[in-house]
Order: sequence, then C-alpha cells, then structure tokens
Amino acid sequence: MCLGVPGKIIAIDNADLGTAWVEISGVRRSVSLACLLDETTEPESLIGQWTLVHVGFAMSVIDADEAQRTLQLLNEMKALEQEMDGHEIRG
Amino acid sequence: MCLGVPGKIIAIDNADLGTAWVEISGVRRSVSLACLLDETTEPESLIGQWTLVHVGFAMSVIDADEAQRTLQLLNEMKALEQEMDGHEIRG
Amino acid sequence: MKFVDEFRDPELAEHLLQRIKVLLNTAPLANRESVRVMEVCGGHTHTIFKYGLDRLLPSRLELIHGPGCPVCVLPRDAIDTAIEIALQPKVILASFGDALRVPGTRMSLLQARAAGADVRTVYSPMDALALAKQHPDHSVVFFAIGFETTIPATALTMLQAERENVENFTMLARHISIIPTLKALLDDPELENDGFIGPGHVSMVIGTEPYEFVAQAYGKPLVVSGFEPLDLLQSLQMVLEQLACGTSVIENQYARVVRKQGNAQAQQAISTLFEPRASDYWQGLGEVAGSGLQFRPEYSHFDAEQHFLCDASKPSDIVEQGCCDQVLKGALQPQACPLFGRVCTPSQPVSALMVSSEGACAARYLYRSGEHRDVG
Amino acid sequence: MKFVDEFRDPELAEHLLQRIKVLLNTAPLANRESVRVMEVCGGHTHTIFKYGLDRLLPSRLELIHGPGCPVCVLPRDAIDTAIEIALQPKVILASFGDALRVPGTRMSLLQARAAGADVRTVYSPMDALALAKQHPDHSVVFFAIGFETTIPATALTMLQAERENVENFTMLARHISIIPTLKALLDDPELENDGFIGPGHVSMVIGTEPYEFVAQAYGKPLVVSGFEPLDLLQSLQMVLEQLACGTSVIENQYARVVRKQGNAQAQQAISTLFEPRASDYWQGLGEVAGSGLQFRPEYSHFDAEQHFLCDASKPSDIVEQGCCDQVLKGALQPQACPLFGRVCTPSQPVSALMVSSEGACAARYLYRSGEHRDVG
Amino acid sequence: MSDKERISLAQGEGGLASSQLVESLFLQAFDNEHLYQREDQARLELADFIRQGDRLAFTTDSYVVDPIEFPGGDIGCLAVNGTINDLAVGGAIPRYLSCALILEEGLERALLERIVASMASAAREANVSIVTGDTKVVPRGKADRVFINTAGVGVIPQGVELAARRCEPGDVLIASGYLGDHGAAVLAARGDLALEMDVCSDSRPLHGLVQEMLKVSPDIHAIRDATRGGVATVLNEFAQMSQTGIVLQEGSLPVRPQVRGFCEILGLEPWYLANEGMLVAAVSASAADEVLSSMRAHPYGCDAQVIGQVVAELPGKVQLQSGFGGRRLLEPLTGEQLPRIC
Amino acid sequence: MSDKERISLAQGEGGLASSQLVESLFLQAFDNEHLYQREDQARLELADFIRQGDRLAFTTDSYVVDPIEFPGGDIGCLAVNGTINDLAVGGAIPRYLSCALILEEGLERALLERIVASMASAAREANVSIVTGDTKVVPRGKADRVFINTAGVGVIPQGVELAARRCEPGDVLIASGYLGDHGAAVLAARGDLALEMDVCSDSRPLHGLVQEMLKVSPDIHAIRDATRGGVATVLNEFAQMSQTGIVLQEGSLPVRPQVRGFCEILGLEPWYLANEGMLVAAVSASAADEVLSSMRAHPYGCDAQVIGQVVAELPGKVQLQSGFGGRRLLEPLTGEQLPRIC
Ligand code: SF4
Ligand code: SF4
Ligand SMILES: [Mg+2]
Ligand SMILES: [Mg+2]
Ligand SMILES: [Mg+2]
Ligand SMILES: [Mg+2]
Ligand SMILES: [Mg+2]
Ligand SMILES: [Mg+2]
Ligand SMILES: [Mg+2]
Ligand SMILES: [Mg+2]
Ligand SMILES: [Mg+2]
Ligand SMILES: [Mg+2]
Repeated sequence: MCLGVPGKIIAIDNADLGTAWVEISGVRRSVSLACLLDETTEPESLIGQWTLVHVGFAMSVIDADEAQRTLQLLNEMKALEQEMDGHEIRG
Repeated sequence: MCLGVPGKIIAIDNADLGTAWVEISGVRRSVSLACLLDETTEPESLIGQWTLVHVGFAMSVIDADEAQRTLQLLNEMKALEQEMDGHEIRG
Repeated sequence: MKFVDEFRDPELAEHLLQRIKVLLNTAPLANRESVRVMEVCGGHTHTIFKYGLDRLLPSRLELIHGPGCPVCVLPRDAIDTAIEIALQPKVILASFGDALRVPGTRMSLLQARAAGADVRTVYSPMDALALAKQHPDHSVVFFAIGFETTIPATALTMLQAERENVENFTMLARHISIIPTLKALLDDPELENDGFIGPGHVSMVIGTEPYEFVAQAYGKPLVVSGFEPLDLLQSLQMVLEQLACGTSVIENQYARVVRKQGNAQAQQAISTLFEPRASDYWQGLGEVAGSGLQFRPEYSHFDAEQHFLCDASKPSDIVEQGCCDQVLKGALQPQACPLFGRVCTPSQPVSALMVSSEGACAARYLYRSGEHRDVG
Repeated sequence: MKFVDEFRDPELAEHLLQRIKVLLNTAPLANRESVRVMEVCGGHTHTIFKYGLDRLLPSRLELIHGPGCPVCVLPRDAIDTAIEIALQPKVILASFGDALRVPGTRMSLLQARAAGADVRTVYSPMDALALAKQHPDHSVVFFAIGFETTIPATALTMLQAERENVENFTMLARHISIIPTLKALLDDPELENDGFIGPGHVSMVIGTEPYEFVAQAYGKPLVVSGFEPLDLLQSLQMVLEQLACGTSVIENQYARVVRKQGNAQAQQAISTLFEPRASDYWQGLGEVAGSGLQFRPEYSHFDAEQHFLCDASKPSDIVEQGCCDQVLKGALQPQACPLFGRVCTPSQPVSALMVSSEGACAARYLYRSGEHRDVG
Repeated sequence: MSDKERISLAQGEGGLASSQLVESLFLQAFDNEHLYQREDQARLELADFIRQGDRLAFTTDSYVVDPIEFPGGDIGCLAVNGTINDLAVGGAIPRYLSCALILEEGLERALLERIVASMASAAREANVSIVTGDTKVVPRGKADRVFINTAGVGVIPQGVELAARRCEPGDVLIASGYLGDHGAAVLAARGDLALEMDVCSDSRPLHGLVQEMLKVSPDIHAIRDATRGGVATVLNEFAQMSQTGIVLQEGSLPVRPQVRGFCEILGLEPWYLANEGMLVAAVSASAADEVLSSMRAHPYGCDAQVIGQVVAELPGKVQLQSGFGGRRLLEPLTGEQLPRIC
Repeated sequence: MSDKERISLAQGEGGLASSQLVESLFLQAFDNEHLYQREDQARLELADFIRQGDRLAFTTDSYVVDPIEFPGGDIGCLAVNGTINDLAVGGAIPRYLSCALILEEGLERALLERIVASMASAAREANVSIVTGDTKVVPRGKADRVFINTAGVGVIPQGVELAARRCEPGDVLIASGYLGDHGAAVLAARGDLALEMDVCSDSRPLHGLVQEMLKVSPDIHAIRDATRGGVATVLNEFAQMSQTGIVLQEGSLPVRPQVRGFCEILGLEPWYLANEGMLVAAVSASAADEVLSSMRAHPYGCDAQVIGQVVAELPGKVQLQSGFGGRRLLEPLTGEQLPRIC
C-alpha cells in the first residue's frame, strides 16, 4: 500500500492542475505535484528532478546527495570490513 | 400490422385488469378484454367464446353463425356451379 | 385452426376462381381490357402474395395494392423523431417489429439500435407498459403506429397507465385514420380503379357505415373482407358481381367479425384520447387533411414529443428516389419501379413499401422475385 | 533503475549481513536467546519475504511483522459498508486493488462485484475523480484507505474535486494514523520487541520527530528505513548497533527521501480535510484511541457514509477465528496460526493478513509455503 | 443479492483459481484420458481415424442462446449436439469436441454445473469425447452469462460425398421431423412475448440417423441440419449451390399445431424457425422410399416426411406450393427475425 | 453517433445478411478451397496428415482481450497465433484453424474488417488455413465488441513427446524471449492506469521455432507457451506434473526495462505477466547448449536465455533465487491479477 517508486520529472503536463509527466524506467505517467509545490517553487524548476511517486502523487524530491552518502557509508563499511578481514587473516 | 388471429377465451386472468387467457392453436396468451366489456357484459360470460386477437387485445367476438353462413354460401355456390357444369356437360 | 382452416379450403377457392373468370367474361366486363380492384389494406396484399392468388387470378383482373399498411406510409421524419428520442440516455423506445427497418432520413431504428439506442420490439402496447413498470428509472416511449385496428389498443394502454399512475411511460403517436386517407385517394386524379376491397380489421372497429361515401359520392363498390384466401376471393367476386350489375354499394363479406356499427368501446377509447389533426404528411401519400391524430389537450402529458421537446420544424429536404407514391396509388406495379430489386430490397429498403411484408414492393419481391432478378 | 538498483547490490548486502551477524555475537546481544525487531510497515514485510531476507538473516534475529499494512487492519464492517454502498444503483465504488479481496462479514468486494456491484480498481484517487467526471450520471465513491503516506493523496484529490465542482464524488474514508497505532502497540503488554524499523513513506509525510516518544518514553530504538533490501539490512544493522550500545534514539536511514520535518504541503492537506476521531476499531488491533480520521464538519459533504446514510450502529457479532491479533503484535509467527495454509489461504483468506502481499501471513504463504504444506 | 457461489474473474486468469475450476468441474464431468493429460492440446492417434474413413471433418459453432435453459434442453446440450450435427450432415462419425466457455463474472456456479453436466451427458449419448477446452471470464456486463464454443472433429467414411451442390432435378427432399420446434420453444421461453405453449426444443444428435440413411443409400446427395434460418434457408442453400430449383408442398411440411399457432400470432412462418435436431436430405427418387423407411425406423427420424422435390425450373430458387395451387417464392431469411436462437 | 456501417443482429441470423457477411468478408480474407465449399464442415484428407506424423493435435482458445487493438497486435492475430502456439508446444505442425466470432450489435464494420485481415495475415505467415467458421451477433450490451474462438488441428511428427510430466532433475529451463511484453502492452493500452510506455505485444507463432528446436534435439522434454499467468504459472505446471522442483535465477530472467518499470509502479511481478509469443522449454543438460543456439538462430528465439534448472528438492514447487542468494517460492498466479489479457 505504501509502495513508492522513484521517477524523473520530465515535463509539465497541466500547469493549472499542477501535474507533470514522470518517467519511471521507460514508463510515463502524469502525476500531481501538489505536495512539492509551495509559493516559492515553480513547477518548471522541478523538471529533471527525481521524485518518489505514490498513488499518482509526487510525494518527495529525492535527494541524490543523501542517496550517495548512504551508499558511500555502505561502501566504506565494506572496505573497512575487508580491511579488518585482511587483518584477521594476516594477524 | 392489422394482423388478427382467432382464439378461444379459456379463463379469466386478472379480473381487475380485465385480462383473460386466450388459446390460439395450443398457444396461450393473456389479452385485454377492454374492447369486449361494457356495463352489461361480465368477463366470465365470455369464457368459451372465440375472439379476434390483435396486438394483445380481444377486438371482437367471432360470430360462429355468420362464419357458418359465409361458408354455406360458398358451398351452395359450388353445388350450383357443379350442377351447371353437369348441365353443360350433359347439355 | 378454427375460423382459419375453413377459409383456406382449396376446392372452394377453385370454384370462386371459376366464378370470377365467368364474371370477367360476362358483359359489361367482358369488353374491358382490364378490371382494377384496389385492396386498401396491406394485410390483403400479404394474403394475395402469400397464397399466390395473383398467379391464380385471371390477368385481366388487376389488383392494386393500396395504402393500408401503416408501416408503409410512415414518413421519414417520424422515424427520425423516434430515433432522436431513442438515442437519449435512459430512454427505452418500444416499437412493433415492423417499424424497425423503415428508413429515416439517415438511418432506421435498427441501425440506431446498433449505434447505441435502446430499442425494444414488443408484441403489444401492453408489453411496452410492462417494460415501463419493470424499468422505473428509465423513460419508456411506445412508438404508436397503425390504423383504427390498432389505435384502440394504444388508447386503452395509455388509459391503463393513467389508472396505474405509471409516470415514466409516454407515446410517440403516428396513427393514421382510414377514412380521410381513402377520401384523398379517391380525389387523386391518378387513381384509376373500379372498386375496393375494404379493410376487415379496421372495419371491425369503425364498422361499415363510414364507407358509404365511397359508393354514394364516388360510385365505387366496396366489399369489407376477411384475410383468408377464401375471404379475399369471395370479396373480389362480390365486387365483380356489383360491377357486372352496375351497382355500387358497401358490402360486408367478413360478417363473422365485422358489425355494421363497429366496436363502440374501441371507438370510445380512441375519441377519449385522440382528436384529428388538420393535416399530416404520409410517405407516398403526401399531405392528407384530417388523417393524423393528436392527443387531446387533457392527455398531452402522454405525448413523447412534448416530453422530449423534439424539434418538429425540421426542414423536410428529402428527395424521394423511387416511385412509391405511384405504387401506393396503384398507378404503377412495384416491379415497374426502376429501383425495385436492384437498389431497393427488403434487406436494404429505400422506402417502407419494401420493408413490411404487407408492403406491395416487399410482398412482390419476397414472393415472386425469382421472376425478375438475379440472386445477389 | 536509478535509486533502486544501487540499493539491491548483493555484495553490499553480503557485508551488511556479516556486520549484523557480528553485532548479534557481540555483548550484550550475544547472550540473548533472540533479538526481536518489529518492522512496522507492510512494505518492509514484503521486501523481507520477496528477497528472502528472512532466510539470509541469522535466526536469532527475529523479525516481527507489525500492523503497518492498512489493508490488513481494515475491519470487516468497513468492507461491509463499502459493499453496501457499492450495491446501490448508479453507484461506482473505486478502490485500490489491495482492498478487493479483504473479507467482510459476508463477502469481499470482489464477490460483491460478481454479485452485481460496480466496483472499479484504480491506481490513484485522481483516477477515481476522473471516473466521476466520466460518469456524471453515477455517484462515484472512492474507498480511501491508508496511513499518512496515502492520506495526502486522498485529501488533495478531494480538494481538487471541490475546486472543479465535481458533485458526484464522495469518499468512504477509513484512513489510519501511525502514531496512535504505534502508541497502542507499545502499551500492549503482549508486545515484546527490542526495537523498530520505522515506516519510510509514512515518515516522508510526517517526518521523524513524531517518533521521539518511542525512544524517550519507551526506551526503544527506531530507524526509519527505505524499502530496498540494502535499506532494510542497513536499518536492521543500525537498530542492532543501538541495542549493542544500549542507546535508544530515532535515526533516519532513508535520508534521500525522508526529511526531519516531513512534507509540509502534505501535512497541510491532511489537516485541512480531516480531524482525529475519538477511537476506532481495527482488525487485529481492536479499539485504538485517536487512530481514525473523520472529515472536518465543513467537508462533511464529501463523506460517503453521510451521503448514503449507512447504518453505522451495526452490531459487530463477528467471532474472529484466527490468530491475526497475535500475529499483528508479533506474539505469534504466521505459520503458527492453526488456520494458516489450511483454512486460510490467499485465494480464500480468513482475514486481511492473508490478502495483501504486505500482510505477514500472505507474504509468508506466498514466498515460503512449500516448506509448510501440501499443494492443493 | 445472495451468497450463492459465483464465478469470479480469477477463474479465467489461468492461475490457481482456473486450474481449480478445471479440476473440480471439467475433468470430472468430461472424464477422459486426453483431458487428464492437461497439456495445451489433445493428442489423437491418426491410425484410429484412418480405420473409420479417409477424411477428417472439422467444424465449429458458438452458442449464445437466450435463455440458457429452455424446455427440452439448455445451451450445454445445444453446444454438443449442434456441432455434432454439423459433422453428421457431412456424413462424418463425430469423434472429439473442444469446449471453450466465455463466462460473465458473477455467473452462478450451480448454473454452470448444470450446463457442464448437460454437455457431458450429451457427449456420452453421442459417444464423443470433449478432449480440450478453455475458460475465459469477462467482467460483469461484458457478456451475457455463458457463451459456449465447441469445435468438432470426426471421420468421413470412404465413398460418402454429401454436398449441397450434388442436388439434382428429380431428387426427393425429406425432412426428418417437425419444423421449428426449437425456435418456437426458445422464443416462448424467453418470456418477453408473454406466450405460453407446450413445445420442446428438438436438440439431439443426428449422426446415428445419418449413418442409418447412408447404410441404405450411400449415395445420398446432400444433407443439412435446419438450424438458424430454418428449412427455407437450408433449401435455398441447396438450390443456389446446385443451381437447381426446389418446390415444396405446403401441405406436407410437418408443423406442430402449437408452432403453427405461434407463427400465426406473430406473423412468422414456420419454415424460417430453427430446429436443432432435424435434417433435410436430397435423395434420388429411386432411393427415396428406402431412405424414408430407414429414417422412420430411427427414433430421431420417426416423423420424417417427403416435403418436396428438386426441379430444373427457376434454378437457385425455392418455391412453396400452397394447397390450391398458387406458388410463391421462399427467400432465404431476410433481416433479423429471431435473434439468439442458438 | 455516426453513419459508419455497423454490424446488425441480422448478420448473425444465418439468413441472407449472414451469408453476405461471409461472402463479402471471410471468404475473401481467408481464401481457401475448403471455405469455398460452404458446407457445414471442412473435409480434410487424412492421407495428407499421415504424411507429416502419427498424431492429430487438437486445441481451442477463446480470445476476449481488451482493448481489441493494442501495440504490436490485435485480437485477430492473437486468436490465430495463440491457438497455433498451443499446437506448436505439443510439437505439432499446425495445419487448420476454425474461426468463430461473437460480435456485439453495433460493432463498426471497419474494425471487424481490420481484425479479419489481421487473422488472415497471421494465418498466411504461419502457413495455416482457416477452413471453417461461425458468426453470432448478440444485442448491444450483451458482449464486449468482439470475442473470437479459434480451434486448431495439427500433426505431431512421430517420436516427438513433449509433456510437462517429462521434466526431470538436471533439465535446463530456457525461455525464448522477454517476459511479460504482451501483458504489459495490453494493460498499458487499456488506458485506465494512465501509464504510457513503448512496449509491443510479442504475439507471434512459435511452431517454426519449436520445429527448429526439435531438429537439433528431438527429445526435448517439455515446452509450453507462457500466456495467462506468465512464466511462473507455466513452471508451476511443469513442477507439479513432473513432481520435480524448479529453481529460477532472478538475474537471468529477461525483462525489458519498461516492463520492469511497469511492474514496480503497480507492485506486480513480471513472471506473472502474459506473453503471446514466448515459450519455456525443459531440455536435458546435455542438449541445452545446442537447443539454445538453435533458438537464438531463429528470429523468434533470438533473445532466448537459460533461466533456471529442474531440481529434485521441493517437488511441485518453483523457487526464485534472488541476486544475493535468498530463495523464495513463486506460487502459481493466485486470484485475479490482470483480467482480459487474451
Ligand atoms: S421498389 Fe422501393 S423505391 Fe421503388 S416503389 Fe417500391 S419501395 Fe419505393
Ligand atoms: S493465517 Fe489467516 S487467520 Fe491465521 S493469523 Fe494469518 S490471516 Fe489470520
Ligand atoms: Mg436510449
Ligand atoms: Mg452499484
Ligand atoms: Mg458449424
Ligand atoms: Mg451449426
Ligand atoms: Mg449446420
Ligand atoms: Mg486456453
Ligand atoms: Mg488452448
Ligand atoms: Mg493458449
Ligand atoms: Mg498454452
Ligand atoms: Mg455456424
């Protein structure tokens, strides 16, 4: 039920209705931007952004830096672990 | 369109609605008696009568005597003609 | 079947045919190139072709197929109106099956049904009323057509709906009266006939008296006839007897069903609900004064046209293609129409005469087409 | 797929699994018979079974499948009410597909559809609104279920309907709030868990702050998690790190999507339309104070229940057969329920936990049933 | 609304619910080794066919009759007998049928069970096996309860050559039974005409009768079952394909009184009404008596009658001769007369 | 409302309008001597079958797909290819099809003509003839535009024995192409999900491919086309009928990115999505390489992949092995997932 899928905002669909086309692995659907828009955000500014889509609504802009950080942490952990493994083997 | 078929009134269907069951060569249908009823005619009195049925209405009570008369006339004519033929052949 | 089979007896028919031949060869008819009798009613036309009477009768006795098929005279705009109503949402149009194939200006009711209209065939107007009761959330419209045979059924059904307070039931009424139609025909200079076979079932309702003018004012014999082959042959014989004697009176061959005064209850029902309209246009007949019926003002809530606000002032830019009017008046035999069997067939009728098997063209085509055309 | 495939990397998973094993074998966890972590959200339950994480994780780490599947907690009378509405003439009930197989007291929405109800599956509440615009002569009711992830979509759709003056559109709302539910669970003496995996997409809306009480008042760690296998493994690792250190704080593994304050527009939409109700009954959970939402008075015209006058005071004479409540609280593993796989299967579910593939029972059955039962 | 078990979309999806339907209903009812294989196709030994003849007959019909159940039968026996008859009138010995159902979501399972039982019993009577099948379920409102398609294969014995084009002047036309029983029974059962009558559909398999006829006269020219469009339409096909004329005697056409009454009321003609277990054969004059006797000796031909002759005049046309000598044409059925009769 | 020519009830009544439809549409499009005979059944020489093999394969399917036309095909080519494929996966050379249409009154004739043309062209491509047929028309609202049933007969060459029950531990499972293209294309085309994507149905005939496979390895154990219920359902059938276990490698299942996206959005799994031109074969390990090469050399098998193995463990069950070693069960499709996919 809480299924959310990352998609890229590729074009405004209906500016009045606040809808945009989002592409998810080659599939396009028009979704509502209502949760992403406030007084300071223009719909156009969202084009090119990745968003999390849930039941036809863009619910959140995905923060690519944070994603990177998470993965980096995992990779560092892996490196660390391998290092430690190495120590253990050698030690 | 003006198709009418002779049928026999076999039973009252709905006395309030003035409908009766008519049988036509083994087929039964409920028809309206509205055209046959007046202040002096009880629906039950029509049971056993033959009627001409058109678009679900009994339109006329068939006069068996008149039917007989018509056929008799035809038969007499036939007899007369045969007699005349006989004359001609003999004559 | 009682009252049916007796009147289909081949031997008696043979004798009637003999008698008719004799009459045609008797002065004053013997000298005439042809004798022309019009059967007014489509039911008679149907009997003639169904039993092959046209091939059994002497060719000098020419049968003219008259206008008495209510389907055949339905004007295209009546069909258009019916379709317009039927295509509205939540409307069920109930009709006798005969009317479904009659072409309107753009399509028939059958084609409208294929295109989405809810059109139902009923055997009786009472079945249409039953539909209305079964579908309270729909508006049910009965397409009421027919001569006086059928008008009482329409009227009595409507009165029944009134009694039962069925509010989703109205009628698109295109009834036609026989007497004004007959008058117009008699006044038409193109009509050339010597006598009439009168409509049996219409007469069952109106009686035989209303025809008196045919004999008195126009000097033509008329014999009200039943619908079995013997009925028709006997009636033809009776017309010829009159022509042979030079008399012209109204006779009743169909006394087992038709009374002189007709049926009072049926007449009462008609006049309670309907009144004549000034003039109406009929396919093949044109404008005929007093031929159409309209709802009396106190029953106008039954009028589907008022209910659905049909645009009655539609321009009638119809160019008629065939010879239907001449066929209807007996000026032309169906097979003489250039469209007959080629452009105009029962499965693709140009006009209603080719639709109902009581229509002169359809009857001729269905029962004798092998003689005229290649098979498609 | 970007932001998906990176988080399904097997090698990184392997390392996380290693780290989890190490943590479980580290004091103070090493001494414990088992460590119990509850994933609150059904989406996580689904990920666990779909990727076979349950078989990869050490058996001493016991995963408890929490109540966070809105379909699984739908009470039977909510289904009954939906069916009652859907069976009314001229009504279209639009629902997410997940709700269709949930059993009511007599039947499911799927069975009601087979019996004549007009039930449509939609992907988005906006698609239900589109249905209402396409069918102006029908009343379209959207069956609105879901936690805070979904409530903004419901609310924004309703506000859109209001703006567009779509008058044939209402909602049967059975939304449920996460925080009161979590509180009730924590207060339940039967619950025995050491920490929580927090729902990623609910948190995307409400933020991470509302969970503080879990750590502060109940002393349990909670890590808000994404839905890919790496997300989940990392979150488990983070919970275990806290347990190992003896800390209990709220952490956010899913920072790429979840902000501390959540989504202001989404929160705004919810509070514009809805307000909490005193108490609601949920399947398996029982009465939970403040967990349900009702329309604010100024929006009560959106309320399908008011519109269709459903009898809300129906006696709830339901005898629950299975162990759903214990499974939902983690007191019992699905396969320990005596009905599991015998009476209760995804094609004939006794209860909603066996319906949605996010329900603990269905997930277990679909992905691991070979280990438990004969094939029917 | 009731809690009766109803058919769901899932039962047409090819998954678990579909196979449960197959296992709990079709396998049991149709009960044969080919079906038990549960492969995507039945596999039938050609050697077994060759023993019975030299040609495979192959035919198909869909059945959409309304109502589904009517006096004398239902859509199930119709679907079996109808396809058997299309094989039979080619002279074939029917062997195997397929059964493809399109069900409307919400159909009562009990009704489906009755229909399937009826198919099974009709197949047993006719000694054919239903060896392959398919079930689709469409959403409520997208079909009308049940549509059935059956295809059939059978074997035509060597030397048999039944073909409409073989009719020739001098041939005698024989009908195996009463005209229009099926059409009248179904129309009356539909109820919207509000007509009541006691007449049953004649749905029955005709291959036994045909084989008896071929036994006494292997050279019969043509046989067809008079289904949609009735005897008039079949005879028009004979006339057109063989370019002969046909003359029928109205008086010798067997019509039950009720069916005649039914026709009079509605302005129909019985020779356009459908049968589902009645055939018309064109037989050379010399063989006619023997064929007629063989038919009358068979339970499904006991009411057989000579109804007319093939002539040279008016090729391609069928004429009906009335009692007093008038002749008129019987055209093939024009336009819609009686929808959903089979 | 428009004046477009529409199908009327009369065209399903068996009379004049019916034969005009047959003559003006089907005879021309399907164009073969058997149909021209216009008998109630096609008559096919058994000697001709015997030359190709020793068993007749016989199958049927009805097609109710919605929408009728979709990217990559329509109900017409589906009806031809689908039935051909049910013959093909039995190892048969498809020969003849029947075609039975149930049409909704009011169907646009132009649409029917497109569908019939599509059937004809699919039949031509596959070198099969449509030799017998039937058309019914039901009143508006009683069906959904067009339903098609095809039954098919073909010949199975001697020695070929493809059967689900023949799968055995050690067998290699090969898929001939991408998973779920047809299902995704049809669902997206339906429009109610408002999803747009560029993927075409894979509707195509597979008998050529199967014959190529049999050429290099006549002893292939089992082949099925993965239609309703997808690869997962076919493999469950293999596992159950042979009482073996099956293990699939998730990473080696060929799925197009769009189809994967489609599944992610809707929470579906591609192994439950339908194909209409993709098969799964169980081949002994020793023959696997050769069979795979022969498939890749065929235009309809160029994307063929080994997707898993038959094993002894967990008989009757299909397991999916994910990238990091977790295994889970793939049950056959449970409940309604994707109605009216074919
Ligand atoms: S053939 Fe057709 S066009 Fe000609 S008169 Fe008759 S109905 Fe009219
Ligand atoms: S198996 Fe069924 S009854 Fe038992 S706990 Fe799960 S859902 Fe409830
Ligand atoms: Mg309408
Ligand atoms: Mg409803
Ligand atoms: Mg057939
Ligand atoms: Mg047939
Ligand atoms: Mg036949
Ligand atoms: Mg199938
Ligand atoms: Mg099949
Ligand atoms: Mg198939
Ligand atoms: Mg298959
Ligand atoms: Mg047929």
